Amino acid sequence: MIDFGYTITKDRQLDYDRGDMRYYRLVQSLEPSVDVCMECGSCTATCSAGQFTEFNIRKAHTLIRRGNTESIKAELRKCMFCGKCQLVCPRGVNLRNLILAMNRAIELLG
Amino acid sequence: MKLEGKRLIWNEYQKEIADDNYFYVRSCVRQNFFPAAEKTFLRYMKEFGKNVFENPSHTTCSGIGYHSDIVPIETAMTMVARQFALMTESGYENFVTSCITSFGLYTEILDTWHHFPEIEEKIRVHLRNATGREFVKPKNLAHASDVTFKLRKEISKAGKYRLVNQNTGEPIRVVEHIGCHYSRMFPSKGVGGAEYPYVLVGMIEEWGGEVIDYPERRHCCGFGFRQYLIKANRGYSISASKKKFESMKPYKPELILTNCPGCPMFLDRWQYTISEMEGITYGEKGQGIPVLTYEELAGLILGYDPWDLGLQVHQVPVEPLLDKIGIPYDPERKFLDKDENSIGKPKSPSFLKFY
Amino acid sequence: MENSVIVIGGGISGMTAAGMLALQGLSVTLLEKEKETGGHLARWDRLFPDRRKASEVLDFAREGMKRVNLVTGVTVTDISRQGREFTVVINSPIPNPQSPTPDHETVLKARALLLATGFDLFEARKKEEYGYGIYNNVITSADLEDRFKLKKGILTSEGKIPARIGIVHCVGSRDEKVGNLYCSKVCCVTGVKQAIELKEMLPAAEVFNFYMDLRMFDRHFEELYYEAQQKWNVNFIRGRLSECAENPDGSIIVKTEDTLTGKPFKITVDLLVLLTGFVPAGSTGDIAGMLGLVTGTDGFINSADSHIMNNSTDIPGVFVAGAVKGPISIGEAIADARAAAIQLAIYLNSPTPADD
Amino acid sequence: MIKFNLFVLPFSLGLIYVVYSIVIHYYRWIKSLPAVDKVKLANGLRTPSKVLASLKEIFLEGLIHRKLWKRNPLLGYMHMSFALGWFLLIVMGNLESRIYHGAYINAPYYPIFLKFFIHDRLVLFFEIFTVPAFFRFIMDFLLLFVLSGLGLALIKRKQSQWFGLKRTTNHSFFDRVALSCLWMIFPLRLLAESYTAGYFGGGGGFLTQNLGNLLIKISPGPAESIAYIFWWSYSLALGLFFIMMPYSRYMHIPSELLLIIFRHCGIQPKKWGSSFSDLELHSCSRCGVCIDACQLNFAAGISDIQAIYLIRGQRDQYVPENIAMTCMLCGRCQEACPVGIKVDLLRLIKRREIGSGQVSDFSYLTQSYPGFAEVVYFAGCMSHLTPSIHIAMEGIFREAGVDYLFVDRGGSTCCGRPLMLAGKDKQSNELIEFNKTLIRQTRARLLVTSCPICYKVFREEYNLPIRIQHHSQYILELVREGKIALQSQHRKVVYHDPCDLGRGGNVYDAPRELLRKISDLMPVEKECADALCCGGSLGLMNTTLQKKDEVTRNALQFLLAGNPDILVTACPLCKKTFVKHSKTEVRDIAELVHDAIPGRQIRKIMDPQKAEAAIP
Repeated sequence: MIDFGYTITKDRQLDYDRGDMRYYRLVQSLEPSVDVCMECGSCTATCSAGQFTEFNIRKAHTLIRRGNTESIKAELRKCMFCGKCQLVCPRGVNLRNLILAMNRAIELLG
Repeated sequence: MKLEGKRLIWNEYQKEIADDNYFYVRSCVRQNFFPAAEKTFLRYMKEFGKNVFENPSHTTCSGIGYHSDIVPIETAMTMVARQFALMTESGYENFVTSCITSFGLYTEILDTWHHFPEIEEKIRVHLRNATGREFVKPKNLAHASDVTFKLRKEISKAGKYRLVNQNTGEPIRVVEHIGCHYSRMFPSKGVGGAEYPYVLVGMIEEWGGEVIDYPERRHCCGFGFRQYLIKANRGYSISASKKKFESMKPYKPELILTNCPGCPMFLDRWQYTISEMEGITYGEKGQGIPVLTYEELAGLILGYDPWDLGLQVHQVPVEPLLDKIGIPYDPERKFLDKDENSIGKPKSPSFLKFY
Repeated sequence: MENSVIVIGGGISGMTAAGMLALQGLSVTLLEKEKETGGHLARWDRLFPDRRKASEVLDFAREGMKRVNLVTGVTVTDISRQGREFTVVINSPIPNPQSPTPDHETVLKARALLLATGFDLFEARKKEEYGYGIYNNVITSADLEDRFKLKKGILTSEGKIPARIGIVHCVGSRDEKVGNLYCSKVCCVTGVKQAIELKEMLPAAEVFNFYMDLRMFDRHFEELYYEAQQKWNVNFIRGRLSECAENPDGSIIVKTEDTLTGKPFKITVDLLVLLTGFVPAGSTGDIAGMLGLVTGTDGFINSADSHIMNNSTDIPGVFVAGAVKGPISIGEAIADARAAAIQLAIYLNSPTPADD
Repeated sequence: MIKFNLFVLPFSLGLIYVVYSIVIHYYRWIKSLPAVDKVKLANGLRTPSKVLASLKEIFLEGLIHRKLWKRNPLLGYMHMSFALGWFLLIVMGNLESRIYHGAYINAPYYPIFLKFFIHDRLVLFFEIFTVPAFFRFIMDFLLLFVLSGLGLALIKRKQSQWFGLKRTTNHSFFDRVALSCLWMIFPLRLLAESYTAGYFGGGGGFLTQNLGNLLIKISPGPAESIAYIFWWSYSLALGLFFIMMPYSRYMHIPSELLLIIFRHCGIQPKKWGSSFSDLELHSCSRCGVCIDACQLNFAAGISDIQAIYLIRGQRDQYVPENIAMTCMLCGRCQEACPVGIKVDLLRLIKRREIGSGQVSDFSYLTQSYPGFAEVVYFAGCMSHLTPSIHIAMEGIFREAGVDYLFVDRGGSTCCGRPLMLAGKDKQSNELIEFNKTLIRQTRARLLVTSCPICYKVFREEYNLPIRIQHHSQYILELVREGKIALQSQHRKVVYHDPCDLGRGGNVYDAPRELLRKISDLMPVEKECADALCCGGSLGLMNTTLQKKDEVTRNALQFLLAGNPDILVTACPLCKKTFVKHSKTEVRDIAELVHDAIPGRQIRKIMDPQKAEAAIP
């Protein structure tokens, strides 16, 4: 292999066809209320962890939904689990269990 | 795929192309990239009895600098105005460019002047002050591929070969790649519009090939000016090309046909670079997918000697394609110049089969 | 003659208004360019949000038209106004002509006109990059509704049961590139309705709605969206379709941005449904021209006042109802047509102004 | 002379098996105790007072079933008749057998099947005062006592509400087999003894003799053979029961004895589980009291996750995740458990097993200088969603002239308890350490929090060297010290005990005393230790919002039954949960106190400078 002094960048595109949907299916079975999220972002706005660091629970769960779990594995560790998100969610998504389920899926599926 | 649907669109984007008496302007870079392409254009134009004139005072249109954010638009316009003045002085009114970016820039400037005549006036003053020249705007502006498109039937008729695999009788599967600056900015200025450009499709169909419509057809070849010109950005350039190769791969293309200076260069050379960086090759048997300009292909169809067309400077070997079509060539002469002196043999790549 | 009204357009608005006017004892003639009344409603299988049968609504409207003089298959070629009287010329003889003219034209007289020429569906071919008419598996929402109506199942052009279906919102709406800045209003809920119907028919299929906003403006619409998510597991991707491409197997590659994650998004679908929006009907412009009516920049007719006079026009005796004024749902069209009928009746009953 | 018959074998083998099994269990439980607990046990067993107290409790709880009597007399009697009746049958049977057998050591089966081996002649009425007849009477009486319990048990299957139980346990296979055996033992004994007494024309007491005579008359047949069959059946039932015992809920009988001793020796359950917890698992009698106590059952219709099912699952080495995770951890079942098992802790141990595999990363937290103050106020995450609470608290601090610091004004770092409730104790340590450092830096002498969730974890896990108070306690202290004067608004209020403050923190009186000063406090049906959870619990991991809403609405029915003007609570989460469904105004106790400061409103208007200062 020759080093030309530049590299072929990885595509930023979310390729759903190549997405790994096992995570989301497991999350969905563990916490079905995830389906009704309408992506309003109130969870992220109130997030305790989000006040101290970049942690976007709405986006993180959406990425799992799109089959892109790799990028958020480390992210999900930032959650303090306080439950404020769940209290503000207008669609009644059980967010704490959702985070638990996402972590569980990552634990089980690697 | 419904072809009739495409035809409906192609019908909507008809373009007027002058019949004869062309003022031809060359590209800055093509003579280095694929030196025989423009020569071949002039050759078959002459054979078809067309009058093509070149003015030795012609310079760069400055499009490459303009798109690299080095040359301001007013400077570019004044440069372009000078080219028009050369045309006017030579007594021509049909302007034909060899370069897609030039074509795009000329189109853009003519459109700007159309909407803002005061700018045109200002540029006339600039040109007058700088060179003392005056110009008349061209009556017809076309790209050399438009002109070749117009001649496609004549070429087919006069041609010795067709884009058909002589062993199987199947048409050669061709990917067409249009330069971004051809019709994307002004769809009505390109044959077939921006979404389904017909300029190369028309040639391929006419010459017997089969056009492949693959998902990343619209994607840029990756040149992108600053993406290539700045070495640190070259990763973007090669990634864009790779995206295209990956996308066309399932369709098993046998040829990539282009009409832009940069595209054949990058689609050809990056195949080698990708192979050296990642060990991946495209095309049959690791030989890569040959990339040709429309002039080179027209030359092949017309039976010109492949080595006269400069095909030896292609990174991806063209011999497998020549074999398929049944075009004879002398392997011994591949690396000889016009005086039969050796021009040296390149080193064989690690992965891409070269010879 | 004294109390005659001509309603132009036999869609749901025109039918409803004509029926209402006839009930009030007016002599009503309804002109329709097609062979049948019903307009776009006749193409619908089921209506949002409750998925009741469209034919029921249509039957109701037809029932109300018993006393209406219905003339179908005709085109209005000229309209002129003399005081409080209108002369309408149509291009083909009617069965019982009052004054037949030799060149197959019929002249009708009326005291008032009601324009209910409605809308046309946006020509999806104009969005070339979406490949309608080029890629076999790109269809419009109206095509899908036709298939629902035929009840022959949903198959791809290759005869396969689609495993993944995309539904694209805002095709021809909110898009300056096709000259339509406005929102067509009902496509969002239609997309959600059709997504649910597709899931009902093909439970194993994945359905993706590509939207920019979900404008669930009316009662029960938001609940329908909720149902689509919760019960039917329909996926909603926020991002406008940028371009499509066709795979060798006929499936469609869809490219959008997933604006919710800020990344370009690519997905292969077996069937792509384009939710085509409203554009003013071709005849609206013609008739507006004959009457000298004002249309907005969007081509829809401007009413005299958008709040308090929205069934009247600047021309006395000319009224408008339904989608001729812009995108509108079936329920709203019916209510608007009834309001227009009352406005028109009041106008006919009022004494003639001295200066007119 | 050794009396023996083949039919005693099933019983004897069963007995050997069960004794062996119990010994093994005892040995394991004691052996695997943590070292510190072993020392406690050894010391305890050498302390007569502790041994006596254990014996007393064993007697009261194991035999008399005092707690069940308190709960429902019928239930108490039923359990007592089985436990005490059977116990006395064994004791008396042994004594009786000694009359006929002089040896010091009898074969264990001998007293059990005594009537098979001994056939006294018919006892005359006047002989009742002889020793054998006394035993005959007493044994029959005890048998009748046990049978009366059995009768009640049968009735309970159909009419559990008579026993104060709304819902009975859904038993496992082993439990059903053991239960069937248990129910058969005493009727079979009755039949065996009766047939024998009838056949031999003597040897029975008032019950067995008369019944025997009757049976012989009704079905003369081969009475000896029939009797022999019943003796076999009786022995088989006993033997099978003993063999089933270690695998069924009846293991609770020997387990509970040891548990009582452990407790009296001061052995505590451990956070990550120990053999004490294993012993607790085996001590559950699966009576089903926890099912009734559970709001998820009676308010939301979720009846398969209660403590009993968790414990049974734990014993069987398999607990479905949803059983561990579906629980509000409100502590009501724990409060009601007649065996006193620390159920919530058992559930948390299970959650810790599940949650331990996951990691957290709080490296983004950075300390900043918080400042100094006498009192540090930690509102808690939830209070930021109910700002009226911390606004009221700040008003009170200022009114009392306290030097305070609102340490999480800009947003809280979570106290760590929510993570612990999800079984992520290890992960929560990082948050605890962070907050500890933050609080220590303030050099405050007192930590006041508005959130009972924080309060509980501050007290139990933080090991802070300063006092920790919930704001209800703190405000009461301010009032007592005369730092704030309050004026009752005389509005009818009810008080809702937040789980973590009441059952979790044992704070029941302070808020009530405070409320009496500023309002007319009304009683509610379920309060203090019996108080209901609001339904918003952070302990409940995986239930739908709809189910939670059902719990909330049900709790509100109890709380608002007396039509109060205001529903007062002392927890931001309870407040936020109730507000959704309550038509009655819901307020935090701090808000009510703030309003009861005389002239607060007027001063606000009169003194613009102060009013400005009052705006946080």
